[in-house]
Amino acid sequence: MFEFVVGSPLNIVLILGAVLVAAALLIWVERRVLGFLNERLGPNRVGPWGIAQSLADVGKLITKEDWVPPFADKLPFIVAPIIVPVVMLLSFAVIPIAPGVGIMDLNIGLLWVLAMAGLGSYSAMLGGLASNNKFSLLGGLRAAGQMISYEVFMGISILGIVILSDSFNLREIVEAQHKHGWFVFPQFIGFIVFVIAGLAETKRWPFDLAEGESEIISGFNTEYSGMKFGLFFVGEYIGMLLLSALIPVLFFGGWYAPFGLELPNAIISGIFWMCAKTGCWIFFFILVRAALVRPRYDQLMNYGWLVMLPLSLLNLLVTGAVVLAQGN
Amino acid sequence: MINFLCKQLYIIWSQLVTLWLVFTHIFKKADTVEYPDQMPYMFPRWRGRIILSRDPDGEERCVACNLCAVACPVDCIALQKTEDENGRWYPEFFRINFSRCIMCGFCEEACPTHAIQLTPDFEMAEYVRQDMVWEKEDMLISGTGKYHDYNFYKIAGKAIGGKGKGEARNELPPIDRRSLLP
Amino acid sequence: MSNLIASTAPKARQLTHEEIHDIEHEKTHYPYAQAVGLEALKIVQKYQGWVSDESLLAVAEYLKLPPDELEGVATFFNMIFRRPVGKHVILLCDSVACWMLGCDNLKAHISSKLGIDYGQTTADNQFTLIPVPCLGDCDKAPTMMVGDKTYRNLTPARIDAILAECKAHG
Amino acid sequence: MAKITVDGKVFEVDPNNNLLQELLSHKQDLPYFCWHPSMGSVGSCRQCAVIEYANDDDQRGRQVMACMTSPREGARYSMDKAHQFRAQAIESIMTSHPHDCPVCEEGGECHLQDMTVMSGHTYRRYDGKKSTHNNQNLGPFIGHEMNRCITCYRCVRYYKDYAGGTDFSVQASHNHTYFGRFQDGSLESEFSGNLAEVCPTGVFTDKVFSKVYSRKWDLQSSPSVCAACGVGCNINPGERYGTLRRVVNRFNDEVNGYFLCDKGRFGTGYVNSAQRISVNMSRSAHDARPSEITPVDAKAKLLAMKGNAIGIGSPRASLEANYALRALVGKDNFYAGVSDVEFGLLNQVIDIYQNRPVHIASIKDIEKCDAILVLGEDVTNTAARIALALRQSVKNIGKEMAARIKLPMWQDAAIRTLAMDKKSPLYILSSHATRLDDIARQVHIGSAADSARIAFAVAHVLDSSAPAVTGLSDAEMALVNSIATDLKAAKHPLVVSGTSSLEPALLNAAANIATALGNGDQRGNLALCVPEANSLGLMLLMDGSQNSLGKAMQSGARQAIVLENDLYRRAPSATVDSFLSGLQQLAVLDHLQHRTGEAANLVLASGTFAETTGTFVNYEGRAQHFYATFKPVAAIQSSAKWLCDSEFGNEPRIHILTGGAAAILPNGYKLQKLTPGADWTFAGQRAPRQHHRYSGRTVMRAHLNVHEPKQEQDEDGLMNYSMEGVPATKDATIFNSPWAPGWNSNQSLFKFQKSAGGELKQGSHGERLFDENTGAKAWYAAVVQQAAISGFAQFPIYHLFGSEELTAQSEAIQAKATGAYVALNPADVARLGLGASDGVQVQHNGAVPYLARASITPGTVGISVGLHGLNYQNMTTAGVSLNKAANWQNPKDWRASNIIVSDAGSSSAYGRGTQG
Repeated sequence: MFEFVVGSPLNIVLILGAVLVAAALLIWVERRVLGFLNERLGPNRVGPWGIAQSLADVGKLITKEDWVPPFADKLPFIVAPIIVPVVMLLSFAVIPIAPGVGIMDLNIGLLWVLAMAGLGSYSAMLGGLASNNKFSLLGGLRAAGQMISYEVFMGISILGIVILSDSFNLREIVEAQHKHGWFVFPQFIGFIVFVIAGLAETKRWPFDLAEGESEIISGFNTEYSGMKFGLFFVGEYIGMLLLSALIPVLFFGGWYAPFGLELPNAIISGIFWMCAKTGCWIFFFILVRAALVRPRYDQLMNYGWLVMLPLSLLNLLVTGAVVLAQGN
Repeated sequence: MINFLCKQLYIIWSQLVTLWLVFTHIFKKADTVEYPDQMPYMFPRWRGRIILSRDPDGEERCVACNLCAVACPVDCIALQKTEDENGRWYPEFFRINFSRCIMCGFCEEACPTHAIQLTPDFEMAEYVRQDMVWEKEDMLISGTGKYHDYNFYKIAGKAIGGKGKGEARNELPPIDRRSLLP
Repeated sequence: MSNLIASTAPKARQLTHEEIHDIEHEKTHYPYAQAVGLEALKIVQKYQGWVSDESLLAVAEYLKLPPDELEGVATFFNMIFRRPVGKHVILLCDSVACWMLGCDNLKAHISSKLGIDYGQTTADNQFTLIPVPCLGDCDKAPTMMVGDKTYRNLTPARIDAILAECKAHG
Repeated sequence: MAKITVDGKVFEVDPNNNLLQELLSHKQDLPYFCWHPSMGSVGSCRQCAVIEYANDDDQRGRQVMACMTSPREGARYSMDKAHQFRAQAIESIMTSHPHDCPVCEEGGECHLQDMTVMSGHTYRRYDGKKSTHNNQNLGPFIGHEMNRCITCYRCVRYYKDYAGGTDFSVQASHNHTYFGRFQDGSLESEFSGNLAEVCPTGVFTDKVFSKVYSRKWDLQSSPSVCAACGVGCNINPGERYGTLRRVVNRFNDEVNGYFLCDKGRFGTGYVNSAQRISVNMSRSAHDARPSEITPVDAKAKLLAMKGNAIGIGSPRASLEANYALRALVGKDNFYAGVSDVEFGLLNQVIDIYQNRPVHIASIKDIEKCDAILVLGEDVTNTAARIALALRQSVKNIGKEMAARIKLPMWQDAAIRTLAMDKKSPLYILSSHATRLDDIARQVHIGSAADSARIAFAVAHVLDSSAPAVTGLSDAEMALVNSIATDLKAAKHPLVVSGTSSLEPALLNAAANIATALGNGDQRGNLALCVPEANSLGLMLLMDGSQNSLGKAMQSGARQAIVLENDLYRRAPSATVDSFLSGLQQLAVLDHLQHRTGEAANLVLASGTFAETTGTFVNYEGRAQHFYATFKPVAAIQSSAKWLCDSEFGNEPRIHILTGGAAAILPNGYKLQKLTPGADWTFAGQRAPRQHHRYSGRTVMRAHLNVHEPKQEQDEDGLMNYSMEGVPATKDATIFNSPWAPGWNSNQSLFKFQKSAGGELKQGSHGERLFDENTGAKAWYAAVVQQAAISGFAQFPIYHLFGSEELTAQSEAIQAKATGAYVALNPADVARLGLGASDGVQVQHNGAVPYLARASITPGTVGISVGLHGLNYQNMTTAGVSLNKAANWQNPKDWRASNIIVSDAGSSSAYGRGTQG
């Protein structure tokens, strides 16, 4: 029971715990890294290097008044912030971390991730609508439009991998890369589309139009405060973590070490490399946040439907054609 | 079409350059200081907390002329003129509502006697807003502030205690209109 | 019109018979009391040497003029003395012609001899030295006036003689 | 009209006027100091220099002073070309100006500051020694700071030449020039306060204001009307931090013009007095302990008296307050709160104004008059602004002489020299020497009854159909004839009388003379002084009812509401005592505590003129509206609001009450014209009371609570208690503090006048309620009632400072006032055996000090009115017996030095005349 077997309680507890801790820590990491990128220091007052900043934040959020605006729709208003961390955590169930480390070995793992991510858009949508506030409504609409649009290309962009690995199972995709090499090379276009669509899907900078604080205050979560706001916040960071973990799994060989830098123990080596690769992507996303500017909403949509969609379709077409040609 | 593609490529290139440039900043030293562990040097002309100074003789410099009050864009200065038995003007009360003050320094600019001065002290947060209302007693310092030598009444023609007519700078003694001299 | 009860201000003195006589004589020349004011002040000065507050108030009362108005006249004209003067008033010309011909030296001479500056009176109340802008005798500059007499082409030696003469006669 | 070109612009100007005034009329910014619209030109300051070109070819031109130049038809002038000269002129003026603007009361409204900036002298190059002067103590009203003087001579021209003061002059010459008195001492003129406004810089400043000084822009002000006498001068009170700080003149062409008297200017200290009733008190019985009650309870208690109470109105309360009281108690229960004698006299004034073919003279009219008869009224003390106007009217002879030799009217110095001491005829019939005697052609001292008989005789001489008088002496007949001759010869003859001598026959005689002076369409000018700000308004509200105060006291009422009135000043003390003790419930509404208030069960704090909005009717029947300057503490409300029944709505606005009064008053519809309408706005906004530079808004109350309250609301409309809105320059009726860009001083007024010195663009404020009677001449019978006298025959003596109830409570006025006294002829003093420091026991009254005055007829006694220590109402018409007081010590408030009379020292003042 307490062995490293996919789906064992030990796995479940450890992964769940690690993800939550990582998400909380991410809040501090992001602010700190952003600080360095901006030639600032970032939060450094709570604990050594400010590492307990997230704890302080949580403490603050929990002790805040749990306020529901009198004009809001109560039920959806309360449900909305719960959705996003839950579905993001559920997505994590299928992420393969190392051989034998993982919660579920689902044969349609990739579809599961996409399905959960699709559900995540309800969170922003409901939150925005239930708030009964113009800014929230705009934010909610933007979130819905953006997430549903980019879901399409996200799905199409990774179909090339499915073709190449001949499986929806994420473990099998990793194994396939071990065999054929990282999919980032054959699937470069798919990789680019996936990263961009992933950013839009998680509503991260520069695609944070749903919040767009310079125009619509805080978008869908304008009316939220206290721990309800905290849930949105945590959900977003779990989403970022998920994306950062998914990219190595799909394109960078998962837990397998690059350049033969295998550690002695397969599990430790797997966990280490998975974490390292995920960390790199997290850093990349933070860098993007620090560096790039937010596009207009129409630009975002134009870009999605006029560039990303053809690009991903082209990628699928070419991959399919090549695989067919090779197979024959 | 080629142009378009070139342009698109250039845009992508520029985004990557941006990313790179921002990334390089991670290795640079932080510009910020760790206030309050590390107190920054405040320049003497910093526009911080407002004080009322005294002239070199130790008397209140403020003559209650009301110019600071009228110059104040947020109307946060109020005072009332009164005078001592020798005709010297001074404020009966002088009040600044620092919760309204925007530290613009217009009052200092307007002050004809160098009485009101802004100082480098910027640490004036309070838990209770009422505590941001400062009276003359709170603002009056015992020194001359930034301007050490200026003494308005030594220049102004008005007689006050200790300085009669004709005793100000560049003044002739008072004219005797019944004098024998033409 | 006046305050019924006077404060510490000076009180009018009684005019002498000579003064009243002369003023009455002047009154016949002018239609208004106002116009007699200056003449009356000159008369008082003639007899008293100068116009004290008491004298001025006396004239005001006699002519039924406000003292303020008389004071305006008395202080306007430089030759009405509102301060006590010595027996001999030396009016030393200091305008252009006299200045070019060295009235400054003469002034220094008088000052050192009598020990008085402009506007001052000797301790024995004999002399008062006053500058005057012009005596109208520029061709015979430098000039001065002592009492009613004008002295021309002055030199320090001549001044000594004049002062001695005044002292002897006064 | 002449066409001139100034810097290429063509102006139509009046060639009879001077160029400066005409350019100012066209709103050009030409600097000046010495010129004043009321005082003409003397050309001494060299500030209004312009270039005049001889013809179209002239390129150089010559420099002239605009104020001393008559514009020529078609001439070419340049203001710009003389700019450098003006800058140099002001630079030389400024060489010795002390560096003390921050501690100068004039700073911020200083004509010198404005002109210095306008002339372009912005940097002091002179660094030589400055000459200095010692100051004088000029008394409690005016401060003196001679260093600031720029020798424009306006002060001395105003004080001596305009206001007729004698204790002030220009002394010495060149840079020794000094403007002041012979010795330190209080200025004697009753109009000295105007020096502060006339002086273009800070030499003469308002000493009373200086104690509680605020800059002009910090004063919240509103257009108001002086409440201190019946003349109704327009004033502009200024408030800061909840206290009234000062009063300045508000220009009204028809009434006060540019000048106020010192009582009006300095007499408003009572508004801030510590004796103000600032809480509402109630008690169950007269001798019970009073307790403070809320405004709501107070009003409820007051209104509960409706139906049972009589109301006693007030001549110093607004028309609206009196009307509200009348509406509350009903017409039949509404009594006039004036003495019974005054009641008759005021009714008589109204009768004369309504039924006699006379022209009621405004002050502007009075200044135009060229022959005047003053009948038994000591105008300097009862209606001071009229005295100042009379001083102008006697100068009209000079203007006539000037017109004959075609000398322009603005040539002030020249006209004065031309006229020398010639004066238009002014006759005074009075019971004692007055302050106008120095300009009078002849003064007749006699009892009011004597004066009335002489006046009836004058009327008869002027028009033989008027009733004759017999038994006049030859001397009196000679006087009668010379008065009649001068009045008849005059173009604008005027009779001034009033109620103050308490002699009904005098009013009749004045009416007869004015009627007799009528000739065809032209009617004789008549001005009848009334005692208080709203005396006529109150009497008009009586609407013919004969409800005098005496009737009220005999009415047997058990409840009474007394509006702004101390009954002890209106009726004998004993009568008032018995009336008050017969009351079960007495409500008193007033500003200051007094004897009547002390007897009240219910005392309501009512707002003064500075805190309320309303209407006064002045001596000429001119209704004038005044606006509250500031909002008092919550417990104080205007009397009108206290007395408002719910029939005027829950939150009654003042115009509703004005409308009610309008329905009663003759020509009442005119009251509606006094304001542009209660809901008037300009560009959607009301007019602001505060200057656009008003400072300290966010901190004035911050020491009490840092959270700023909502701006005070004025439910009466028209004006805001804030800076919001369009400055009140769009409508004369809400015109408060004049200001124009570059013109911060009161000299900016010309920007709001049709022509410089003339009427305001929006016209004159105030509506005259009496139509000019065009009926046939009618006469009052020449009957003079004379009661048998035992002892001394008394006559009232009034004091500008002290006789009026409210102003007497002002600190500044008290410094110039004195306690009660009697005035006696020196012979009577000797007869009574009075020593220098003895007192006189007055019958029906207490003991008081005495004053020996040569002008008083032996056997008569002048008794001070209104001064503390005597109640004139206690006197009877049957004469008064006087005795030496036992164990006498002069009271502390006896300050004989404050009494300025014109007969001191003169051995005999009978028929004293000055050379004409």
